[in-house]
Amino acid sequence: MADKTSAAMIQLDRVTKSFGSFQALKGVDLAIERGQKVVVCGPSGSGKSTMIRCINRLEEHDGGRIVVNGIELTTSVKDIDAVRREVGMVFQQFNLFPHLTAAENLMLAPRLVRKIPRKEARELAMHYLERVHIPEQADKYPAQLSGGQQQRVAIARSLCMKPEIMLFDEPTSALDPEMIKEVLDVMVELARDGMTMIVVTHEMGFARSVADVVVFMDNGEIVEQAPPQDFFHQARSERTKAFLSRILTH
Amino acid sequence: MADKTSAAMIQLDRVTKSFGSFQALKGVDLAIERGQKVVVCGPSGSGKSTMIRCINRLEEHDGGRIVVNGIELTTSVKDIDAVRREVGMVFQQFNLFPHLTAAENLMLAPRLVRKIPRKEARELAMHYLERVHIPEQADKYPAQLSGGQQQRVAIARSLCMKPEIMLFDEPTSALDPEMIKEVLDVMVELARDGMTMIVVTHEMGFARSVADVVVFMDNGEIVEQAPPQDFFHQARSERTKAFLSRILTH
Amino acid sequence: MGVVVEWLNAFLWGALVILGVFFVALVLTVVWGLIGATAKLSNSTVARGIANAYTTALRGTPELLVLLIVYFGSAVTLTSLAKFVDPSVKFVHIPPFWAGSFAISLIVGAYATETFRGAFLGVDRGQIEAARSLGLSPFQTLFYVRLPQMWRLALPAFGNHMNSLIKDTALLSVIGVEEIMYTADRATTITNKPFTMYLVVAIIYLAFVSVIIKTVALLEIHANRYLARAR
Amino acid sequence: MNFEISLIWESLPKIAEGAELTVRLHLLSLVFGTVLALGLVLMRISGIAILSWPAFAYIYVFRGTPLLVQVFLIYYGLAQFEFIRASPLWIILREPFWCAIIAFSLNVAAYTAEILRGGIQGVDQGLHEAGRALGLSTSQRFIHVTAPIAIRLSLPAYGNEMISLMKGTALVSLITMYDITGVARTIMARTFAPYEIFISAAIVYLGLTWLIQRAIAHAERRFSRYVRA
Amino acid sequence: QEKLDVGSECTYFPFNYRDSDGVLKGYDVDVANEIGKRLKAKIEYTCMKFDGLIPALLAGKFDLIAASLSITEERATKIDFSVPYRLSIGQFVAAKAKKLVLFNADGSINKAAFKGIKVGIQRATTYDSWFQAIVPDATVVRYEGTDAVYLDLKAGRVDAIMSNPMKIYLDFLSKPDGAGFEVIGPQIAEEKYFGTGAGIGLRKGNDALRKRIDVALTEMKKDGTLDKFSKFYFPFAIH
Ligand SMILES: Nc1ncnc2c1ncn2[C@@H]1O[C@H](COP(=O)(O)OP(=O)(O)OP(=O)(O)O)[C@@H](O)[C@H]1O
Ligand SMILES: Nc1ncnc2c1ncn2[C@@H]1O[C@H](COP(=O)(O)OP(=O)(O)OP(=O)(O)O)[C@@H](O)[C@H]1O
Ligand SMILES: [Mg+2]
Ligand SMILES: [Mg+2]
Repeated sequence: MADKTSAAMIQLDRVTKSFGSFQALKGVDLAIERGQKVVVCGPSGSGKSTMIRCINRLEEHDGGRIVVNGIELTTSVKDIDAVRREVGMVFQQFNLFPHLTAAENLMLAPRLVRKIPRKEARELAMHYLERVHIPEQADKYPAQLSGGQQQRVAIARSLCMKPEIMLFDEPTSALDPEMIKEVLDVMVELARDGMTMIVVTHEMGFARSVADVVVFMDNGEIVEQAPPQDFFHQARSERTKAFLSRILTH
Repeated sequence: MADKTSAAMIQLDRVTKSFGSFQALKGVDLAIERGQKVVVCGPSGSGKSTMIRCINRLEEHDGGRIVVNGIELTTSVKDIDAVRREVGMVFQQFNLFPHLTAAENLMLAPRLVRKIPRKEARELAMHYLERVHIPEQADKYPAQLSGGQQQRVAIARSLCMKPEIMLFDEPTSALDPEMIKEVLDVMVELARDGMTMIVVTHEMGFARSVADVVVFMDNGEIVEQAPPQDFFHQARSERTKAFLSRILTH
Repeated sequence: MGVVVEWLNAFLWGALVILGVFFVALVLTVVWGLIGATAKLSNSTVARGIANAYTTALRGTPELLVLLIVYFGSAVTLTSLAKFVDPSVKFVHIPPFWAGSFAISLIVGAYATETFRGAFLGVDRGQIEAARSLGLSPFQTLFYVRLPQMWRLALPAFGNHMNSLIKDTALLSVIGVEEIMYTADRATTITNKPFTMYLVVAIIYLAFVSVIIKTVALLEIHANRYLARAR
Repeated sequence: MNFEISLIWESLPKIAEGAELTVRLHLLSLVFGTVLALGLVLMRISGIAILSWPAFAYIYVFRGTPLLVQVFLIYYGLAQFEFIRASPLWIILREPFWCAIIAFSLNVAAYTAEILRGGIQGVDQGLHEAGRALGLSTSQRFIHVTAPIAIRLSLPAYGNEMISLMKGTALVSLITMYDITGVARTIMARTFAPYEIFISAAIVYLGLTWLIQRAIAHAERRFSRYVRA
Repeated sequence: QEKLDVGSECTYFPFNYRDSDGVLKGYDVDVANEIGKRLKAKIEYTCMKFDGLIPALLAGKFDLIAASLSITEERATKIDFSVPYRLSIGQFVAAKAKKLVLFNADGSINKAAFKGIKVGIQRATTYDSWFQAIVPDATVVRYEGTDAVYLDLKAGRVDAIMSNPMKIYLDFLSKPDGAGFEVIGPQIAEEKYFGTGAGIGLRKGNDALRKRIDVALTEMKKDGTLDKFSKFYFPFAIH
C-alpha cells in the first residue's frame, strides 16, 4: 500500500494495440500521479478512445505494460475485476440502461457486484444523485431525461462503485451546447475533490482551467504532453499547432 | 421591381404557428433588408427552425403575414412555388439524395424545375461545386463524402437554383469539430458576395464576424434583436444574458 | 349459412386443436430461436455451422414438405435412436398433433433464430461495455442488461412469427390432424358447399390473427414504456 | 424401414422435371402480384379514405389467412356457384394452373404492398423537405427521390417474399398439379419411401431458393452501390 | 391388454368416415373393431391421407391398415395382407352429356378415346396403377381424397373419374347431384391391379398377428358378421 501512493497511479509503458493489421496505438508512454487530471485531445482516429479503453480493459493491449494502482493488467480475470473496481468510466453516448430508472441504474452494480442490500443501495444512489444535483430525477427513465441529465446520471453511476480513477471519453460531445456546461460543472467539482481523472475532450476551456497535463495524440502516438499554459501557447510540434489552429478558430 | 429593392426582402408580421394545442410561434415580427445577414440563436425548442421553415413554407403559418421579396405567402400554390424559387435552404442533416452523386444532386432541381438540358445543368453544377471548393468530388455519392463535404454539396445544391435568399438551419451542428470550419468558410464567402442570409446557429464566432443582426428567440418569441457588438456586450433581457452565459463559458 | 350452424361444433373443436398446436409450437419456437441465436453468435465454428445449416434448410424448404418429412421421418429417426438405447423397442409412435407442432416450431424457429440474433445485436454494444466497466459478470450482463432490452426489439418481428405459426396450422390436415381445414373437408363432402366451409375457416383464422396482432401491440406498448418521453 | 440414400439421387431428375411448373407458377404470380401491389400501395398511402380503406382491408384479410385456405377457396370454393361455372370466367377458373396463379398473385400483392409501404415510409422525411425546398413537385419528388430509395429499402423484404412464394407453390400439389412436390408425392405413392423422396424434393427447392437469394443479393448490390463509402 | 394401432383414411364414405359428431364409422371400421373384439385387443385409430398410409405403416406409426386397401402385387412387395374382407373393383363415371365411349363393343378398352380427356382418380390407389399400366397415355389427375374427385367431376374440371362403383353409387349417383352422370363400361377387376380384394395391411414379418387376423376374418365371413356389416351400408354383400 505504501508503494501505491508513491508510484504512479496509472502507468503505461510502450503500450501497443492493433486491430487486425491496423495499429491503433504505437507505443504509448504515460504516467499519471494520484489526484492528477489529464486531458487528452487529438484528431479523430488518433487512438484516444483506444488508449483509455485499454486502461480498464475494454480493449486488450497487445504489447507493453499497463499498471493501474499497483495492479498490472494481464489476462488474469481476478486482476481485471480488481482494476475495474478501481476505475470508473463515462462514455460519450452515456450508455445508461434504458429499461431501468436513474436510481436503478445506479443501484444495479452495487447490488450485483458488491452485494449491497436493496435499501442501502438506494441510499447510496440518492447520495450520488445529489452529488450531481438531480436527486429529483431518481425515478425517471433515461429517455425522460435531457442529455445533460443523462450524462450526470452516468457519472453518478460510476461514482457509486467508489472508484479511485475516473475515465471520461468525450463526455460532452453528444450534448446540445446548453447542456455541456452542467456536465462540465459536475466534472470540475469532482476534480476539486481530488479524484484522479483522464478526460478525452475538445473542450479547451475545461482543459485550461482544470487539467494538470494536456496530452495531444496523433496517429496512435502521444505527440505532445505539457501543462495547459505551455500546451496552448508554446506547443512544440507542428502537428499540435495545426490541430489547435483548427479547433480554436471561430 | 422598384418596389422590391426598397421594401424589406423578408417581412414577418405577427406570425403565429401552432402544432395542435402547442404554440411554437407567438407573434413574430422581423424585417430583413436585401443583402442582410441575420443570425438566429436561442434555446432548443424556442421556435428557430419553425420560423425559418415558415419562410419557405415547409410549415404553414396560421396567423400574421409573411412577405418574401414582395410575394405574400398564402395558400396559392403558384406563390409558394415562386417563393421557393427565391429561397434556398440548407438543413442540419444535409438531406442530400443518397442515390445521386454530388453533381446529380445539384442537377436534379434545375433539370426538373427549370427544365435546363442535362449538359447545361452539369456545367451549372460544376460551377457551384467549384464555388464550394470540391469540384473533384462531383461523381462521388454522399456516403463517400465527409460530413463537411456533404454540407458544402448541400449548400451548392441550393445555390444552383440561384436563390435571392439562403436559409441555414444549424448547418454545422451535425459536423465533427474539425469540419465546422470548412463549412463556415464557405458561408463567410457567400456573405461577402452579398447574399441575403438567415442562419440559425450557435457558432458565436461566426455571428460576431458576419452577422448584421443577431436575433435571440425564446419560447416562440423574438426576445432580443441587435447588431452583434450590442448583442454580446449589452444584451437587455435577462433571458438573453442567461443564455449567453451558458453557451459562452468554458 | 344454416349449414354452417350444423358444423359449428366441429369447427370449434378444430379451433381448439389449432390453439393447442399453437401454444405447444410457440414454446418450442422460442427454444429453437434462443438456441439458434446463441449458436450463431458463439465463437464455435461448429455451432455456427449447424445453426446456419438449420436456418438455411428450414427457410428454403416449403412448409408442406417440412411437415411431411418430419411426420414420416420422425418415427423412423426416433425409432432407430430408441433402438440404439434399448433394442427391444419396436417403434416410437408420434401422434400427428405432436409431430405437426414440432414441425411447425422447427420452421418458425429458423426465422426466430434470425430475429433473436438481430435483437441481441441490436442491444447497443455500449450497454455491454458499460455493464462490464461497472464490473458485472457476462452472465449478469446477459440477465440484467441484454435480455430485458432484446425482447423489446424482437417483439415486432416475433409477432409476425406468431402469425406464421397460427397460419401454418392449416397444413396439419394433410397429416391427419383434425383441425378446422379437416373439418371443412369433411363438411364439404356432406354438404357440397366448399366455398362456404373454407370461408368459415378463413374467418376463424382472421379472428386468431387479429387477436395476436392486438396482443402484440399491447405487449409492445408495455415493452416500450420506459422509452416514452415525459412531456 | 431403412433409409436408402441412392433413392434420393435416383428420384432427383424426375422431381426436377416438376421444377419447370414450380418456376412458371412462381414467376407469373410474382409479376402479376407485384403489379397489383403497386396499385394497392398507391391506394393505401393516398390519404383518401375510400381508396385507402379497401386497400387496408384487402391487405389485412390476405395477410391474415393461410395461403392454403385462399387456394382452396378459389379452386374448390368458387366452383360451388353455378353462375361462375356458367360464366366465361370458368374457362380460366376450371384450370388448376390459373386458380393457383390467381390465389398466389392476390396473396403476393398483399404482402408486397406492405413491403413497399414500409420502404416508402422508410425514406427520410428530410429528403422530402429538401425536395420541397428545391421546388420539386409532389410527383417529381415521388419519382426521383422517394421511389428509387424506397425500392432499395424494400429489396431485402421483397427477396424474402419471393422465397415465401416459391415455397407456397408447393401447395398446388394439393390441387392436382405436378410441381416439385406433386411429382414427389406421386413417386412416393409408388415407392412408399417418403423420407428419401421428400428430401430429394427439398434439395431441389433449396437449389431454387439459393438462386433467388443470389439474384436478390446481386440486385441489392446494384441498387446500393451509392451506400458504400 | 394388447393394443393395436390402426391407420385409416377416415374420409372414405361409407368404408371409413366420421359422422358430423366426429364418430368414426364405416365398413372398414366395423371390420377392424370386430377383429379387435375377437383378438381381445384394444383398437386405436390414426387418420391420414391415403397416400401416406403405407409409408406410415412402414415407419411404424401404426400396426394395421384398415382402409379398403386392395391387395395388389405391387403393394405386396412392401407389406403383408390379411385375407380379403371385401371385393375390389373399379368403374368409370362421366357426365351423360359427354357421351364418352371408353370401351369397344367387345368390352375391351378403347385407348383412343382417352386422348384429350382428363380422368380424375385418387392418388396412390389401385386405379392409379391400373392407369399407368393399361392406358399410360391418358391424362390422369390425381387427388388427395375421393371427395375432391367428385367435386371436380361435377365442376367439369375432369371429364371422367374412376372409382369404386359401390361407393360412387352410394354417395354420388344415387343423389340429386349425380343426376346428370352415369357409369361407363363394365366393372374392372383385373387381379393384377385390383388384386383379390381389400385386406388388412401389416408390416412384413408380423406373421403371428397376420394369422390371428386371418382366422378372425375367416370366421366373420362364415358366421355372417361380414354380411351383416355390408348390408348395413349396401343393399348387397360386398365381400
Ligand atoms: N474495434 C475496432 N476494430 C477496428 N478498428 C478499430 C476498432 N476500434 C478502433 N479502431 C480504429 O483505431 C483507430 C483509433 O480509434 P479510436 O477510437 O481510439 O480513435 P479516437 O481518437 O477515439 O477518435 P474519435 O475522436 O473519432 O473518437 C481508428 O482508426 C479506428 O478506426
Ligand atoms: N411537427 C411538429 N409537431 C409538433 N410539435 C412540433 C413540430 N415541430 C416543432 N414542434 C415543437 O415546436 C417547438 C419549436 O420547435 P423548433 O424545431 O422550431 O425549435 P428550435 O428552436 O429549432 O429547437 P432546436 O434548437 O432543438 O432545433 C418545439 O417545442 C417542438 O417540440
Ligand atoms: Mg473516441
Ligand atoms: Mg431547430
